[in-house]
This record gives sequence, C-alpha cells and structure tokens, in this order.
Amino acid sequence: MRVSVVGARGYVGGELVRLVLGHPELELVQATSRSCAGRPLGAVHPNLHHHSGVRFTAPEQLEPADAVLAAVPAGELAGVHQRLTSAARVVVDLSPDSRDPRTAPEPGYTLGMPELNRAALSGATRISVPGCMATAAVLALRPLVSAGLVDGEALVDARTGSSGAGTAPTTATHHPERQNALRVYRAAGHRHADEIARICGVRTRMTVTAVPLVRGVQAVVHARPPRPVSRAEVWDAYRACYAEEPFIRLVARRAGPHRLPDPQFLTGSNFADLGFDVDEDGARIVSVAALDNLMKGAAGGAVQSLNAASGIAERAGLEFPGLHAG
Amino acid sequence: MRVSVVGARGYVGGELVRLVLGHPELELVQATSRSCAGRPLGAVHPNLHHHSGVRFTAPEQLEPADAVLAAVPAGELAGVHQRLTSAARVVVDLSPDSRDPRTAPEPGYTLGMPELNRAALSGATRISVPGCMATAAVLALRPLVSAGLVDGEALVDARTGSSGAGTAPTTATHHPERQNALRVYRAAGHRHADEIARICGVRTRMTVTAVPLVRGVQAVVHARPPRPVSRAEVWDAYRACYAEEPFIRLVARRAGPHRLPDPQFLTGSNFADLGFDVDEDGARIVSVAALDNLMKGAAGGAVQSLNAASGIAERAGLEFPGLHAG
Amino acid sequence: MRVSVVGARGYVGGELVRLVLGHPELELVQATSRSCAGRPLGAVHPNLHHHSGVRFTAPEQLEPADAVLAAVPAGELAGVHQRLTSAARVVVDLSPDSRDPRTAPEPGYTLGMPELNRAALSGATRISVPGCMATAAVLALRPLVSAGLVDGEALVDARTGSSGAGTAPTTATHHPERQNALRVYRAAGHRHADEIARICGVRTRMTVTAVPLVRGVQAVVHARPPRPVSRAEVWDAYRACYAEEPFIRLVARRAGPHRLPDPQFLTGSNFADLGFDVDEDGARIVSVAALDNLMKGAAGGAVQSLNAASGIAERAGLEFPGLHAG
Amino acid sequence: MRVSVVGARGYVGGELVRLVLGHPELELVQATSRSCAGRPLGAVHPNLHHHSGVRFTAPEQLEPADAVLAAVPAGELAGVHQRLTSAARVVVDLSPDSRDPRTAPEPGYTLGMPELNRAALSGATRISVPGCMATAAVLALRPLVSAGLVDGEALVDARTGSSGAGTAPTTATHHPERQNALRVYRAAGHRHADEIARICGVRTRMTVTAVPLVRGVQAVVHARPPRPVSRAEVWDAYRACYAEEPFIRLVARRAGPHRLPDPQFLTGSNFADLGFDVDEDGARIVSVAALDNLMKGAAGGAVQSLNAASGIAERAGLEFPGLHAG
Amino acid sequence: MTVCPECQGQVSLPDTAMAAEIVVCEDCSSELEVVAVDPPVLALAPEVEEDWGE
Amino acid sequence: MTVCPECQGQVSLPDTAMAAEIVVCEDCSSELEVVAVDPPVLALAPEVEEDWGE
Ligand SMILES: NC(=O)c1ccc[n+]([C@@H]2O[C@H](COP(=O)([O-])OP(=O)(O)OC[C@H]3O[C@@H](n4cnc5c(N)ncnc54)[C@H](OP(=O)(O)O)[C@@H]3O)[C@@H](O)[C@H]2O)c1
Ligand SMILES: NC(=O)c1ccc[n+]([C@@H]2O[C@H](COP(=O)([O-])OP(=O)(O)OC[C@H]3O[C@@H](n4cnc5c(N)ncnc54)[C@H](OP(=O)(O)O)[C@@H]3O)[C@@H](O)[C@H]2O)c1
Ligand SMILES: NC(=O)c1ccc[n+]([C@@H]2O[C@H](COP(=O)([O-])OP(=O)(O)OC[C@H]3O[C@@H](n4cnc5c(N)ncnc54)[C@H](OP(=O)(O)O)[C@@H]3O)[C@@H](O)[C@H]2O)c1
Ligand SMILES: NC(=O)c1ccc[n+]([C@@H]2O[C@H](COP(=O)([O-])OP(=O)(O)OC[C@H]3O[C@@H](n4cnc5c(N)ncnc54)[C@H](OP(=O)(O)O)[C@@H]3O)[C@@H](O)[C@H]2O)c1
Ligand SMILES: [Zn+2]
Ligand SMILES: [Zn+2]
Repeated sequence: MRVSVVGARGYVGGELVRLVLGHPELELVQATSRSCAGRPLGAVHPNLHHHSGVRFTAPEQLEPADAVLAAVPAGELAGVHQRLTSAARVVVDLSPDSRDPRTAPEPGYTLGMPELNRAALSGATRISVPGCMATAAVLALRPLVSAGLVDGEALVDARTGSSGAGTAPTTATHHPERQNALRVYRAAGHRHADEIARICGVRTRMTVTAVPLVRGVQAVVHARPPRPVSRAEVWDAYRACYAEEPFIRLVARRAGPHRLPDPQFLTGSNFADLGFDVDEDGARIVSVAALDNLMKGAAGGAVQSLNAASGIAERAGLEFPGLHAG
Repeated sequence: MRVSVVGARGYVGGELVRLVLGHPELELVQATSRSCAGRPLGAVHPNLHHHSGVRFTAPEQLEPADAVLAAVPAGELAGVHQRLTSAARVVVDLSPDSRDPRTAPEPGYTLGMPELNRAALSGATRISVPGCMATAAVLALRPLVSAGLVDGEALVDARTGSSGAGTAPTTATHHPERQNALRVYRAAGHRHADEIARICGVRTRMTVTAVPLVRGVQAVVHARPPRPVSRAEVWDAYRACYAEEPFIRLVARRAGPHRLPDPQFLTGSNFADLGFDVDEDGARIVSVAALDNLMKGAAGGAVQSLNAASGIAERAGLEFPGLHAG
Repeated sequence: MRVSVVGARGYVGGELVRLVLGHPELELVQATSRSCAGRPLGAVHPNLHHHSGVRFTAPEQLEPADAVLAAVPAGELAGVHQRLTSAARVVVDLSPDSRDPRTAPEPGYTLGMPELNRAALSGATRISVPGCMATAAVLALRPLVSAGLVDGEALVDARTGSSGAGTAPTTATHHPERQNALRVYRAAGHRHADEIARICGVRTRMTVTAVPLVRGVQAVVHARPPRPVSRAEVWDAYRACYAEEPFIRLVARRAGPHRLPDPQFLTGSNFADLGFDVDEDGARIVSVAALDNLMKGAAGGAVQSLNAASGIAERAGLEFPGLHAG
Repeated sequence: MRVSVVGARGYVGGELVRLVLGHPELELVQATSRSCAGRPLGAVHPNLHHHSGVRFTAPEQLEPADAVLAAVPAGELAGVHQRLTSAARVVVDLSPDSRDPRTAPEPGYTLGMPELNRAALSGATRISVPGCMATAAVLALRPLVSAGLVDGEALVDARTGSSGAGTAPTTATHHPERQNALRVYRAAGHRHADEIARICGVRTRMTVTAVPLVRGVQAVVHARPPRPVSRAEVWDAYRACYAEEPFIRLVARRAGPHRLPDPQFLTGSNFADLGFDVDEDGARIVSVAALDNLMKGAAGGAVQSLNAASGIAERAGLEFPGLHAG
Repeated sequence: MTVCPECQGQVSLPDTAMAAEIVVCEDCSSELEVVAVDPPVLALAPEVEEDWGE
Repeated sequence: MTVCPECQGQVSLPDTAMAAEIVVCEDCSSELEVVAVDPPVLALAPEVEEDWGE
C-alpha cells in the first residue's frame, strides 16, 4: 500500500514516517512540509538520518497514493482536506478537526480506535484518530462503564509529557521553564472531557498536569461504583473488553517498583498498559492507563487503524515493545 | 539558642544543618550520624563543604543543647528518644513516630504546623512536624473545610519527588528506574489519608504518584461543594485562613505558563504555594498546594515551629524565596 | 538459531532478550537469573510484559542451545563459563572478562566489532563484545589513526548515562544524587583507555563524566594532526572506514540544533553516529561518537556480531532507527 | 545603597532582583522590562511572587539610583548605555558588550572578577562581569598558568545548562529537543576561548556541550605540564591563588560518589568549586570548575563585584551555600 | 485448577507443584505462591510498602 | 558534477537546478545551496551561531 504523510515535519508526522518506513506492507510515497520542502528527513528528524531517500515535499506537490496520513495542527485540516481526498482514497486524520462535527471538513469520519469499533473500521476510507489523552482515558474508563461500575461522574487526572505540545517553541515549553515543571495547566474543565464523556457515555471531570517527561501520557481515572466492589470484579470488567486486544496489556503487580502502568516503558511502542486498584472499602476504583502520546496516542493508533481498515494484520509494523531503562 | 541535629546524614538532617548554620538566632552544636562520625559535613552534603567546622558525631556523644532537631527514619525514634530528652529541653521530631499515638515515645507532642496551631506551639517543648504530603494536603484542604465547601469526601492526589524516600538506595530509587518514572505507587488507600482526615475533619481518599523530580510535593485536592461555588468564594476561604501567614502564598494566575502552584519554584524555600480552580458549573473545586518536601515539608517546617515555640521571629533563617529556572 | 541469554535480569540481558524475541532468525530458549528464577520476564522488564511465555530460569538449569549470549557482571564469567560452553557451540560474552587476557577463561575470543574484524568474526564460536565507551571511542578514533591524522596522543572525553552501571542500586546511582549530576568520576586514567589504545594503536588519555541521562554514551575525541587538516580530509578518513557499514552514520550538520552525534536519538537503536569538527587553524580535530550503551555498546553489538558470525544478514533484528523527541 | 536592575525580566535579571532584595546593604529601586512594564515581578519570576512591592518599569522610566545592574542581551548595551550612566554613578554590566573593545560603549570597564583584580575593583564605577563559561574556565586554568604548569595550549571542555541561553524560546531550547540532549554545539573554536586566553595568558582550545540541566556550568580543563607533576604541586598552585577567597572552594575527594566539582550542589549559590586530578604519569592535569551560570557566572559575580567596589563585605547577600538533593 | 486470589481466574497448577513455588496466573499475571498443595492453595505475594515523603 | 564545498565529494545537480535551490550531498549529507548554475556553484548553508552562557 502506497502511503503519504502530510505534516511530516511535526512530532506526530515524524513518527508516521518512521512507522511507514518500517512497515512490511506500506511504502512511503511522500512526506510533506511547507517549511522544509527539499530537505532530507534527517535534517528535522535526526533518528531518520540516512534512513530513506525520501525528502520533504511541499504539500502542494502531493501526488496520488493509496492512503494519506495527515498530522497538521488543529484548525488546519480544512485548508488541506481537498488536496488529501484528491490524492488518496483513504484519509487518516490525526488532528482534532475531523473529530468534532463543528470543524470536520466532511461528515462520515470513523473513529480510529479499533478497541471500540474494529468492525466499523473495516473498509473505512475516512478515519479520525482520537487525541492522546482521550485515548488513554477512554481505554481506562470504558470497561468500568460497560460493567456498570461507575456511579455518577468519573474524574480523569491526565499527566502529559512535553511532546504533546508539538514542535512550536513557546515560553511554556522553553527548557528552563519546563524541565522541572509540575504544571497543572488545566485544573478544571477541558475540551477532552467532553470527547471522553461522549465516547464512554458517562460525565467526566478532568484535570491535566504537564510533567517532566518528553513522551508519555498517563490517565488516572477515579470512579465510584454503585456498590462496593472487589478487585476480581474489576479484573472481569477489563478482561471482558480487552482479553483479545493486540495492543492492550493489563498491568497490576502487587510487588516490585513497577506495579501500575507507567509510560516510561512505552516510549516508541504502540502498546497501552492498563491497571487499577480498589480502595479497601471497595468504594473507589482507581484505574490507570499509560501510553506513548505520539504512538498509541497518535501515529501508532493511526497505523493500527489503517491496518484494520485495509485488512492488514493489525500488529504489522507496530511490534516494538518499548524499553526498560530507556 | 544552641541546637543539635540528630540524623544529620539524611536529606532532612542535611537541610536542618544548613538552616541552623544560616539562622541568625541559632547556633549548631552537633550533627549526629552513626555511619559518618568524625567526618566533615561536606563529605556527605557537598553543598556544606567548608561551610562549618562542625563534624558528624555519633548519636551516643550527644551533648547538652537548648534544642534537638531529630530526623531519624520511621521506627527509630523510640531508640534515641531518651537521649534526646536528656540532651535538650526542646525536642522537635520530624519522623512519623511522634505523630501517631501508637508509636509516640511519650504523649504530649504538639503538632508543628504554625498555620494551624501557632498559639499551642508557643512555649512547646515537644514538637512533632507533620509529613510533607500531609502538610501540602492539609494546607490545601483545610480552608475549604472551614468554609463549609466540602461535601462528603475529598480526593487527594499527591505527587512526590525522589528525595522523599531518604538516602537509602533501593531499586525503586535507582536512577535508571526512577528518572522517567510516573509511578502510581499508592493508587488506593494511604496512611497519610488518615492523618489528613484527622487534622481536617473530613474523610479523604488518596493516590500518590512518584514523578521525575528530586524535590517537591504537589497535592491536588478535588472537592465537591454542597452547592455550586464561585471562584470568589474560594478566594475568600483561602484568605480567611492565610491572609497573615508568613509562608503561605496564594497563586492563581489566569495567564502565562505558570498559573497554579508548582514546586519547581520552591526548591530550598520554606514557602508553600496554594491555588485553585473551579469547574465551570461550580460543582468541583480543584485546589493545588506545592512545597519543598525537605523544607516546608520537613526541615523548614521544623525551624519555623521552633521559631514559633521559642519566641523567635517566625521567618528568621527561612527567607530564601526559591529560584526561577532552578 | 536457538539462543539463550545468561544474565537476563540485568539491563544488558533485558535488551538481549528483547532483541532475540524480535529477531527473524533467532529463537529464545532460556533467560537466566539466579534471583528471579520462575518469575515472568515482565516482572523485571516491564516492557516485556506478556511478550513471551519464557520465564527466568536458574543458570544451573541451562539447556542445550545453538548459542549463548552472556551478560554477567565483571569477574563472574569464570564461574559460569564451563556451563556456557557445555550448553552451546557459540558463546558471545558481553562482560569485560573475556576481553582481557588476565581474566579470559580461555584464549581465542574474537573481538565482536564487525566494523573492525568482520572477516575474523565469520564462523567464530567465541566472541567478546567490547565495552560501550571503548566502542564509541574506537569508532571515532580509528579512522583518524588509519589516515595518519593523529600526532602523539589522543584525548578521549567520554560521557555516560546511568544504565551503564547496571541494576545494582548504590548511593552513586540513587536518584536524588544522580538526577542532576555532572560527575567527573574518572578525571584521569581509566582502564578503557588501554583497551582503546590497544585497538587503535595510539596512546589515549581519558576522562569520564556521568551525565543526567539513563541511556547513551558520547565520546568526544580530541586529536592533533601532524599538519593542519581540512574538513574534507577528515571526511575522507571517515568514509574510507565506514562507507559501507550498516550501522554507522556520519552526522555533521552545519545548521539546526542537532549538528553532531547526540545519543538522545539512538535510544533502543543499534546505530552509532559519528561526526567531527576541525579548529579554524586545522590544528585540532574534534571527533564525536554517540551510541546507546545497552545497544550498539552491548546487546546490539552482540547480536550484530552473532549475525556476522552465523551468516545471518547483519542488520537482521536490529532495524529500529531510534526516536525523535524520545 | 540604592540599586536598579535593567533587563529584570531575564534569567540573569531575575537573579539580580532576588539578590538585591535579600541583600542587607542594597535596596531595590527599579526593575526594568520593556515587555512587562507595570506587571508584578511574580508574573514572570514565580519565586518572587509577593516578595516585594516593586513592579517592572519600562527602561525609559529609569530613575536615579546609586548603581545600575544591567543584564540585557548581547548587542543591546549601546542602546541603553546613556540611560544607565545618567541614572547612576556605578554601572555593572553583565552583557558581553562591555568586555570587548569592539562593542564597549566606552573604555574603562573594569573586569568584575574579584579573584583576579580585587584591588582594581575598589572604587570602580564601570564594571564588566565576565561570561559564565569564561569565569569557570579562568578560575580553573589561571592557577596552573601562574604556577608554570601549562606547557603549550590548554583544552577547555565546557558543559552548560539551558538557562545560559536566556528566556527566548527557540527550537534549540524546546523541551522535547533539549531534555535529553548531549549537544556538542561548539566542537571547535569559540569566542570565549579568546577571552579566556587573554585573561590567563595561554592559548586555549574549546569545546562546548549543552547537557540536560537547567542551571550550571562545568569547565574541564586539560593541561600538559612542562614536566611530570604530582597532585601536591597542583594543590599548591590552587592554594596559592585561592586560599583566602570567600567564594572558592577546593573539592577533590578521593572517596564517595561526589569527588570533583559538580554544579548540582551550587544552584542558587555564588560559590565556585574547583578540583583536579593528575594522570598517573604526571603528564596531564585535569582541572574541573563548577558554578551556577546565573549566580557566580552572572548575577552573583555582579553583586560580589559591586560589594568589592563599594566597600561592602564581599559575602554580603551571597551566603546561600546551595543544596544537596536539590 | 485453583482459583487466583487476585482475579478469581482459573490457575492450573503443574502436577509437580510444591509449596513455596511461584506460579503465574495467566489471566492477571499475578505471581502467586503455592502455600499448600493438597488441596492446592495459592496466595498473593506479600505487598511490600514503599514509602516516600514521610 | 560539482564539488561539495564541505567534503569535496562529487555532487550531481539535476538539469533543472535553479539558483537558491537546496541540493544534498550524497557523501556527507550536507545541504547545499545552488548559488550559480552556469557554471554550477554550491555553497554551504550559512552557519547560525547558537549561544548559551554569554
Ligand atoms: N503531539 C501529540 O502528542 C499529539 C497526539 C495526538 C494528536 N495530535 C495531533 O496531531 C497533529 C500534529 O501534532 P504535532 O504535535 O505533530 O504538531 P507539530 O509538531 O506542530 O506538526 C505540525 C505539522 O503540520 C505541518 N503544517 C502546519 N500547518 C500546516 C498547513 N496549514 N498545511 C500543511 N501542513 C501544515 C507542519 O509542517 P510545516 O509547518 O513545515 O508545513 C508540521 O509538519 C495535531 O493536530 C495534534 O493535535 C498530536
Ligand atoms: N525525606 C522527606 O521528604 C521527609 C519529609 C518529611 C519527613 N521526613 C521524615 O524525616 C525523617 C528523616 O528522613 P530522611 O529522608 O532524611 O531519611 P534518611 O535520609 O534516611 O536519613 C536518616 C538519618 O537518620 C540516621 N539514623 C538512622 N537510624 C538511626 C538510629 N537508629 N539512630 C540514630 N540515627 C539514625 C541516619 O544516619 P546514620 O545511619 O549515619 O546514623 C540519617 O542521618 C524520617 O522519619 C522521615 O519519615 C522525611
Ligand atoms: N550496562 C552497560 O551499559 C554495559 C555496556 C557494555 C557491557 N556491559 C557489561 O555487560 C555485563 C552486564 O551488565 P549489566 O549492566 O546488564 O549488569 P547487571 O544489570 O548488573 O546484570 C547482571 C546480570 O548477571 C546476573 N548475574 C550476576 N552474577 C551472576 C553469576 N555469578 N552467575 C550468573 N548470573 C549472574 C544477574 O542476575 P541474577 O543476580 O538474578 O543472577 C543479572 O542478570 C557486565 O559485564 C558489564 O560490564 C554493560
Ligand atoms: N544566562 C546566562 O547564563 C548568562 C550568564 C552570563 C552572562 N549572561 C549575559 O547576561 C545578559 C542577560 O542574559 P539573560 O540570559 O538573562 O537574557 P534574557 O533572559 O534574554 O533577558 C534579557 C533581558 O533584557 C531585556 N532587554 C532585551 N532587550 C532590551 C533592550 N534593547 N533594552 C532594554 N532591555 C532589553 C529583556 O526584557 P524585555 O524584553 O521585557 O525588555 C530581559 O529582561 C546577556 O547579555 C547574557 O549574555 C547570561
Ligand atoms: Zn489472576
Ligand atoms: Zn559533501
């Protein structure tokens, strides 16, 4: 399958390019950037130095391909959408634009989250990948909702690394300000809360903290069950949803330093780790999801969705398990 | 006032020594360590190299002083308590032992938290400094409780740097495991929750995460008011408690990268920053406290309490405001 | 090819296991650990959670295989060597023991560095992988020596992340001591200097600094040419050695933030990046090598050598290019 | 003494303000910023929140004071110099402009480095503080030169944290690019090398690496003595220069994790730590200097120089010793 | 077959299982200690408290 | 064929090369600016100084 990446200078775009180049069934046609047209990929993404002969091309030069993966900033999809749909039959969008009816350039985008709607994805030609925090929160919360374990609202406490902000330097991401930050930048309210609520069918309140990491999202979901629950019941809820999922791992060790999902082990990987604990009185479930925001939360999720849509083995090109001491 | 520090090889003990040496009214008599007796302070605490002629002495060699500041690990107070009380009229304990009736070597320890019981501290000779997470959580939560803004339970989400674990190396604090950790090491239940609940008079649920920092504690408290509240009401609640407090700063900027309390600016400082936000519907208050676990959360709080107990100006020796880009 | 890993609980061992599991031509037979026998791999290496059914086995239970990859600490090879050679025809050792005639359990170990002795490696059954700092320094220095560009001694300034110290926690690797360290722990003299000198045929002086990273080694080599040189001459020297090398990339950009080799882009990758600059007067060459100490500097180098020895495509199982913003 | 700070929004300016506010003999008159005039200091420097009633004023509003401390970017001094000299009798400049005859707005600036020219500073009214890397390198190198221990050229390997780049965000200081960087951004040649050479009277070659820290500079100087030397001789050389210096500490422990100067213990402090080692054959001296670039390397050095110039005790306002586990 | 004390999943013990042996629940990955063999009883490995910030 | 100003390697310019176009040296990966086409002349992209710690 011949694939182009639009927005390839960005962090998500760089991962898309890396994944396509390493994918057994995909072939990279073009990688676009307005500001770096003509330059080698390695000039921007040093990990891709000498990795491919492809150079950045201007988005205006987009040529026909089988699929286009688009990772432009929020608000920019409308401006390029016509070009994407002309170039390829399948469009996978990673921006928030296609996820919101108010900004979607056309209706009919399918949610790119195989764990939720694998069937609908099969054969889809317009795929919209959810955001990284929404992915983490939804993965953690949905099994609880499905099992009837959430009474009233859920609280989503999301923690995020700096790469979630993209490549544009600002004072907020200036290293001396960010390196040791524990920045509660959204204490109350967050647009992702609505997205999560919509997908999971339960009201959520959200708080977001920027933490001293480059990659990684961790969502800690606090939920009150309608009656006291045991750990075994929560295990059942998770297994009911994810027993067969290729990219979900249940992690809830009772000993050792690494007990619950920690994004440090998922850098570069498409896995999402899920785990939980329950208060002694059974009155609160604390559910934890970890993933790499640029992978399962963006580029990896997109390729997984493209695999699912195109009848390619879902794990193809996405086997990297992450590192210990990475 | 002549002061000795017991447990001076530790991180809290090292800060106690630094503070006593820089304090206009205190004089350092001894600094004890079993393992480093005879060695200069700088051999363990490089920042104190050549800073004082005092060397570590064995705790058995403890000489008379006006006050002893003790920072031994949990469970070790009983073994040294007799020696402390023999050496000095005033004992300030920083371990958890004196805070819990089951482990306190004698009754009558006064809580070392001037913000709560300044009057009781005046003239006190047995002072027990609360833990760093409890300090942060209590400072954030108590004004809400006092103002009747907490309905039911409160949720305390605490984040902590690695120095909270003390100086003993373990796999959990081994750098390759800890540098990029987002480790939810206590998802559900925590004995600090009881301490906080006792002091604040409200049931709390707690989750604790180790984050990639050396110093710093941040407590994010989620509370539901009995009826929708405005930001102004919450401001009132905080001001009612802390308007005159020398070490409490209310921080809730609406612009710029640094809006809510972040421990990065408090390293080495005795200030505790407090701030908050309210959900749009007024149905949740998110309150944030930040402090340096070794300072306001331990050594600084101890010196502040000793100042308060001894009629010394409460800010004496504790003026360092912290750093920007530190 | 059926392969076992001895010392699989360690950081190098964990990477060996990961590489063998992802290698198209290798199959993991056993992974040994004395302390974790019976436990799943994921209990120690969270990235390998659910990745394989293999559990740790005691080294005493080592079964026949085609090759054994051994990553035990310095000084421990002799104690297990008999067991390794009984179990498998091919032994690849990653410890320093087999590299030094004084500690080698038997003569005849071949240096596991295909860039230097690919021919000798073909068919070898005893392979000794050089250390991570030596690998970096040798890769940077040897082309200069070969081209006659080093007059007198060379100075090797090595910088290393914390994973180079292995898994045993000590005060030196305790997170609060290590997180912000710029620790010149070997200012003068270093046993690696001899190893480098021996391989490159030039006297070297060495300084080693521990820097605030988990993974990564960077060697900065300062050399004086016998006469002023141009950049083009140095390019020639590097190309003469490495033009066809599968895992060497020459990196010397003149613009942008990332100009010379930086290990941050090589985490998890087997590539070594090499670059250089020349003083304006042509009187000093500064040559920079970067690699992942656990990969090209250990486990990756071992698998590359095993590939070369066994007639497997040298890049097999080692394609991961590293990450941008990782 | 009444003092104003020009360029107070910057990192150096923020430290100047903090030091003046905490100084027993200095009083802050004004703190200028073009972009933040009218705003409280805490809006930019969160550590100074509520610390003083002073707000930023526009540089055009500069009022008379006894001294002005100016920390504007390179190239900007000329534009404000007239205003500085009109406002105050004493001008201390921290930019590179006054250090270089080609850019100095007037001749007669005295080098602000009491360790070198304390006598000349007494009564000086134009003081130029050297750069942070130059300060570190000069402190390490000069004693060796004075003692005749440097034969030929010296090599200065400087490592720097990100705050050295000031407050302007760029891709180079964008957190995802910088957090794990080991960036040899000046391998060969550097204009500081000339400054160092000029002050020390010996040719130097320089390499500069950006390391994963916010604060701190470390200079590692490699020098060849004309004949083999012993450690004792080098100790003598350092003591001859610095025995009485209030802000120089000689650090060369033979045991423990912290043996040679490490900037991690100097954050916020005006001390410079110096140490060294000698190769076994006595043929190379490796000398290490560490300091806080914003303190001893800028704001602290400026206040120390102002103290020296004004007959104030040199340590006044500069007693903070730094932190352990900071 | 024995029941996992963590998740109530079915754990199949090897015939040769001995007391103190560690078995792993396939369902939840818990490491379980065989505390008795006849009838088989499994127990969770004891939780070790880690404490920061006392 | 033109000579790379960085490494003296041979750089083949496309026939359509225009002034100000960027070409990449296959040998050293340098990005080179076409400053003239007839005869072709290549120049290194200007180095931008980065400065920390002035
Ligand atoms: N970062 C994450 O963790 C994450 C996670 C999930 C989803 N996302 C979403 O993924 C998208 C990309 O995120 P990112 O972090 O990779 O952003 P980024 O680093 O800012 O990259 C944006 C890319 O889009 C290109 N671009 C910008 N405006 C364009 C336009 N009008 N037309 C064509 N190309 C344009 C940019 O290159 P040129 O300027 O050179 O053209 C660049 O390649 C965003 O919508 C973001 O919300 C990000
Ligand atoms: N770290 C924090 O953030 C923090 C915050 C609030 C409260 N605290 C509490 O403060 C206390 C000290 O914490 P830390 O982090 O500084 O611990 P630490 O680094 O482990 O230091 C413990 C100190 O106690 C000494 N010591 C140990 N056992 C002793 C004994 N039986 N008799 C006499 N001295 C003994 C040790 O020195 P030798 O072994 O050389 O004698 C060392 O000086 C603990 O109770 C802790 O819970 C810590
Ligand atoms: N770390 C690096 O960057 C690096 C780079 C190049 C080379 N090396 C070399 O690679 C080797 C391993 O390094 P590492 O960092 O992975 O060390 P490590 O983390 O300490 O691991 C050592 C491994 O060896 C096992 N082990 C220890 N003593 C043993 C014995 N007597 N018999 C059998 N197994 C034993 C340990 O497991 P149990 O204790 O559970 O048995 C563990 O699996 C060392 O020789 C090191 O010098 C390391
Ligand atoms: N950072 C270090 O480690 C370090 C060490 C030694 C020396 N230095 C030197 O110290 C100086 C300041 O460095 P920095 O890192 O603090 O820089 P910075 O963070 O960029 O701050 C520069 C300051 O100057 C002000 N400014 C800029 N242009 C101005 C103008 N034309 N007129 C008046 N004010 C102007 C800025 O505020 P507004 O834009 O709001 O006016 C800001 O307050 C530089 O010359 C630098 O080379 C820095
Ligand atoms: Zn189970
Ligand atoms: Zn070239």
